[in-house]
Amino acid sequence: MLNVNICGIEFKNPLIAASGTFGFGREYKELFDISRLGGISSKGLTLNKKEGNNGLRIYETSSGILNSVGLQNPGVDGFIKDELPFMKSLDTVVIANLGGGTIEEYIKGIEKLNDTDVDMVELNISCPNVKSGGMAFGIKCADAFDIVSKVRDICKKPLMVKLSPNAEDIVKMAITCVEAGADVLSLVNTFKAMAIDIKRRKPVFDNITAGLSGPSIKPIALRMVYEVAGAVDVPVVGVGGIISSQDALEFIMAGAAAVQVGSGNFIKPDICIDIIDGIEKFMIGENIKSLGEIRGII
Amino acid sequence: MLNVNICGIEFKNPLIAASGTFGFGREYKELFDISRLGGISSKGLTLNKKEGNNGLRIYETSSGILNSVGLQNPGVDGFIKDELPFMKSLDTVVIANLGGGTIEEYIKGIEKLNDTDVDMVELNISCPNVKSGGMAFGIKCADAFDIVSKVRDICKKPLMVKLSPNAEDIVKMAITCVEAGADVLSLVNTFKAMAIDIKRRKPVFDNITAGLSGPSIKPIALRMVYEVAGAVDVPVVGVGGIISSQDALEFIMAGAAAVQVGSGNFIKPDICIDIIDGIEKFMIGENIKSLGEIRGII
Amino acid sequence: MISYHKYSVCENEIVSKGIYKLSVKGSFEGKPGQFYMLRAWGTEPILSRPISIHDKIKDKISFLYEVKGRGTVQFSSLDTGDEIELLGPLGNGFDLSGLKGKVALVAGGIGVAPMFYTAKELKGVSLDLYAGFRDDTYIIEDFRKYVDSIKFSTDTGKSGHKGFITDIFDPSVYSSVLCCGPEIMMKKVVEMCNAGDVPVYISMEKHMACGIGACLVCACKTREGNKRACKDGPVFNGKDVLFDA
Amino acid sequence: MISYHKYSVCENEIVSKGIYKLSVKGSFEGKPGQFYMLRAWGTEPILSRPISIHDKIKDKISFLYEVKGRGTVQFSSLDTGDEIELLGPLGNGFDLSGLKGKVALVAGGIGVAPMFYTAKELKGVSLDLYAGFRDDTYIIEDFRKYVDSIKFSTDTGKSGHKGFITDIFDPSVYSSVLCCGPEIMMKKVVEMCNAGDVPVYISMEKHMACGIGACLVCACKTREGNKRACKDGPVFNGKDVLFDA
Ligand SMILES: Cc1cc2nc3c(=O)[nH]c(=O)nc-3n(C[C@H](O)[C@H](O)[C@H](O)COP(=O)(O)OP(=O)(O)OC[C@H]3O[C@@H](n4cnc5c(N)ncnc54)[C@H](O)[C@@H]3O)c2cc1C
Ligand SMILES: Cc1cc2nc3c(=O)[nH]c(=O)nc-3n(C[C@H](O)[C@H](O)[C@H](O)COP(=O)(O)OP(=O)(O)OC[C@H]3O[C@@H](n4cnc5c(N)ncnc54)[C@H](O)[C@@H]3O)c2cc1C
Ligand SMILES: Cc1cc2nc3c(=O)[nH]c(=O)nc-3n(C[C@H](O)[C@H](O)[C@H](O)COP(=O)(O)O)c2cc1C
Ligand SMILES: Cc1cc2nc3c(=O)[nH]c(=O)nc-3n(C[C@H](O)[C@H](O)[C@H](O)COP(=O)(O)O)c2cc1C
Ligand code: FES
Ligand code: FES
Repeated sequence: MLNVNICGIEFKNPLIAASGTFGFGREYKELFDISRLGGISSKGLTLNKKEGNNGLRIYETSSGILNSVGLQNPGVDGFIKDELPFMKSLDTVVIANLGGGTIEEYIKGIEKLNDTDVDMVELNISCPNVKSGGMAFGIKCADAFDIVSKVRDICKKPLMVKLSPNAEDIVKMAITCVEAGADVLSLVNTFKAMAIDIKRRKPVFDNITAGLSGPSIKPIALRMVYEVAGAVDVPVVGVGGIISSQDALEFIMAGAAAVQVGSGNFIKPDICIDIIDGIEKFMIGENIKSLGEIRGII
Repeated sequence: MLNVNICGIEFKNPLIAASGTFGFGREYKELFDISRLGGISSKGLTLNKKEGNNGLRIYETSSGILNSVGLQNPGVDGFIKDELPFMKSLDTVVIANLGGGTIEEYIKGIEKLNDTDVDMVELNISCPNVKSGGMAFGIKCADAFDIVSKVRDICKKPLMVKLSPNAEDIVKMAITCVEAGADVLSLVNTFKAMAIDIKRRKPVFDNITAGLSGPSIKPIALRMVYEVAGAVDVPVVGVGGIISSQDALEFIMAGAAAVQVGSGNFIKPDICIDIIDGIEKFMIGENIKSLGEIRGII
Repeated sequence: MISYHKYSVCENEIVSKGIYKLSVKGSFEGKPGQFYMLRAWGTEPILSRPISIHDKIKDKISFLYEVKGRGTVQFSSLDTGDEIELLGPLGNGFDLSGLKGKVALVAGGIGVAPMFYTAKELKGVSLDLYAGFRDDTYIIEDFRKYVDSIKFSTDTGKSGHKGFITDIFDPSVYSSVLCCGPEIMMKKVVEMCNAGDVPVYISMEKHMACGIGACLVCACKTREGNKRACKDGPVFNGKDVLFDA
Repeated sequence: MISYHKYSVCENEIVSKGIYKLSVKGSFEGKPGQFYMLRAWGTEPILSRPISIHDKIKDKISFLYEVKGRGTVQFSSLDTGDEIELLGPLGNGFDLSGLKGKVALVAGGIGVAPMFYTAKELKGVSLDLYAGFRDDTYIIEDFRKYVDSIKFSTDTGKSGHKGFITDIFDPSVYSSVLCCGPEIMMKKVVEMCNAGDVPVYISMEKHMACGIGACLVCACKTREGNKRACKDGPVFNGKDVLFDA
């Protein structure tokens, strides 16, 4: 009843743990049965191991959190060797989230992932493009087209492209990514935001800006998902501030095929289970047999 | 100590009541001495009287509110006749916030305001441009340049242009508006966002989307103000989620000459006074003699 | 004069399932049909909640409220001595000055809340209370000493007439009708009164933000254009209101 | 095994100005230097707060905390019977197994919290407590039966040595040092221990989100790269840590 099929891959339910908040699942497995999840998106990977950013990495705002982890990760090889076997031992869809600073890095990362049993690749195009002065790949359509089409050319896995809410025009960006070959879109990544420590008279983060996530961004993320789902023919995965079944259902009614939960995992480690159960309860109460009946219904 | 001068106009302090949340001040005057405010920006005016939107107009989100008032207002003539004399009787800077659906409407509105003793005009370019298919004037730089330069040509008042956070590139938009003749920039207006009533399976608002304001947007608004203040030479007025002196000081340290408080007025009708007092207390505690010492200090 | 202050709760008792009566000590202004914006939290949720004056005696004001969402849930958890912020009195209230002859108070559910203070203050007329409830009735016995008759209904038939209160209400015998309840019920009452040309005044519930008339989020459509429910209302002449439903 | 459950507070008492001791009934796991993520609110603030095990007896666990910001303010307002969520035990804790000879516990301010359970569990060694405070001292008398000596300081000179605890601490006489306190103080202690080649273990305080090792927001810089304070720590070998300050 809760299952969804996204480009041929069967998810037992529409709940996916969002990249960067769930590691590779290992730690959460000690707390609950993570095989109950529809899928897990890995911590954002880069071709080579990264140590991430210096200074404070997390800061709370009203109904939100700012993070500046800076893609600390073991690199694609480390992932394949040390994390993937564990993830594949679970009964859930395994998504490798990939970032990078240059197109070559992305390409090499994809080549390595091609030869694994990863179920799907999620391309994080919010990373600063080191060659174009640090502006993220996901801001301008032309940059996004370039990277997505090159990745698509060689990627043997279903390709989910994760959009940045900082894109100049989210709908055009979505259309562009689909034209470039994206099989699925996920949105949104974090909003560029900041906080200032007025006592120290300095930005809270060494990098000055950081990424905003959590319930505070939900109304904007929902609007973007609604607009994008109406503009493209590929499945759309909704992300941004989802912490309850009500939230998840709003995204589904806005047109999302599935949803991801990020910051919510920090509120309650097994919040995804509560959300899955809540969706099921709603469906029973409203006599809905399949999510298809309400997807995009508004 | 708290005073600021913005294009020749003296504000006794940097606190301005934001457009649309404070009416024309009349109602708040019954509750506290509104002449203690640095300024008041009027309810958004249009050339002709408007009845505004149908259906629900306000909805709460996590640390935010969505509104869909739709510029209900008495029209510029009604304002000049019935509201301006009252506002001018106060000892505070009077700002007329002007919107419109066509350039002609804006121009005619400005012509009428030119002949009054309004202190400053705030141009709201977040209004949907009826001639270009409903996309707001404030999304694309070319549209904004067009309207701001035409208004600048005839406007005899200091011109503050209020930017939309939905602009494709907020920094370019700011630079464009300054090039087009803006004397001051204020930002941000509300974020395009939405909510869904899952029981009714319908958007909460008749218009589907609505404008998000309140503490939830603060980290993004602050980032935008910081980026804009660093990119233009004109004064910048910070708006978005300010509900405490800590918030206001963050905007000032990010480079804002003054700040506006919108949704905060709903939390506590005299919240602006608390903020003014809080800033003063901070300055005394930190031995700051003038706001210039900390403006843009980060 | 509208005032905005912190008070401490002096009583907050459950009077029926999901219905509470909250009292605050102090000397308050306000006439029947006026309301206060209540707040018992910091910054979240952002908006205060509009609640009608249920009763007011020399040194105490009372509110009768139904637990609906997160605001009223928080009210229901208040204990004696806890802080509550009150902004008011707000709105126009019922104009009782011109009423004479036979007057009907027609209430649906929690719409009975403002009717109590109204009944108490309405003098020199003959007064009947009509009150419709879902299942349990509440506080109607308190009206005894202020009204000539009490008629009531329940949707479930638990007590009183089984069905809608409009089933047993005949406006034709009244010189004026005051009404508060769900919009759909008020619409019906207005239609009935209009048919018999009986003046009817209704209290409209619109979502509010400022509560004082500044923000225009509480627009009520009337024949004369949008009116502010918080300032021009909440009481409107039934003949003027254009119902959404 | 890490567990995540709701409990009810059995005690929450003030032990000194701004310092509270909160106890929860239940059978808990955890060794000295490990911590729990505590939460006593719904969804706002989003993050739970990491607090060390202060004491643990058969059917009860205690936390000693200082009121700092909005999370700890909320903890301080908890009454007996109120709900609290606990996720833990988390982190590595102090490795007490290899310790012998003379051991020093060096605490700065609220860093004394984990030291109590440490002192209690640390057997077969000769143990001295060094504790530095700002103005008032707290709970140090509780250590009497578990340590051989207690030395303490206050910045203000209100009691004990006036100045820093590091003024009166000489690592050279110890075979190991366990330390918890402000980063600047731990840095100093590590430098002193390194100079005398004395093994030193420190408990690092990093802001945390998941608390279990998944999100990488709690990175602690070490000679072997970034480590997760919540999982690989919070206790690190003082020689490995690269201090920010
Ligand atoms: C003038 C006036 C007088 C009222 N008098 C009473 C009274 O005496 N007793 C009583 O129980 N209720 C009264 N109400 C309704 C009461 O305001 C709502 O039930 C209450 O605001 C619901 O808040 P919540 O947080 O529990 O619900 P939620 O649904 O969580 O509220 C979400 C938002 O919607 C608003 N809202 C929801 N329902 C209503 C409603 N029916 N009317 C206005 N705003 C609403 C809330 O104020 C809040 O901003 C009155 C409403 C108005 C406008
Ligand atoms: C492993 C570990 C064990 C701890 N043990 C104790 C203890 O036993 N007793 C005690 O009083 N304190 C302890 N702390 C510090 C305690 O976690 C913070 O004082 C507390 O989180 C502050 O929360 P707040 O909401 O009151 O402050 P705020 O400043 O409002 O907190 C804002 C955010 O910053 C985080 N934060 C602020 N200060 C710290 C800090 N020093 N360390 C980590 N995160 C911080 C908060 O968790 C929250 O996410 C420990 C910290 C860690 C990492
Ligand atoms: C601590 C943290 C780390 C994150 N790391 C990544 C990442 O590595 N790759 C990525 O695509 N998104 C990352 N994100 C973004 C989330 O996957 C998600 O898109 C975003 O947080 C919005 O969802 P939420 O509001 O549910 O958290 C991270 C978010 C957080 C809070
Ligand atoms: C109910 C409401 C009505 C508003 N009306 C207007 C308006 O007429 N013109 C305008 O420029 N901005 C309007 N705004 C936007 C505010 O002036 C402000 O830019 C925005 O709310 C962000 O600030 P805040 O987070 O402090 O509310 C309105 C906001 C609200 C909440
Ligand atoms: S609630 Fe603001 S005008 Fe009525
Ligand atoms: S807090 Fe998440 S890894 Fe340490």
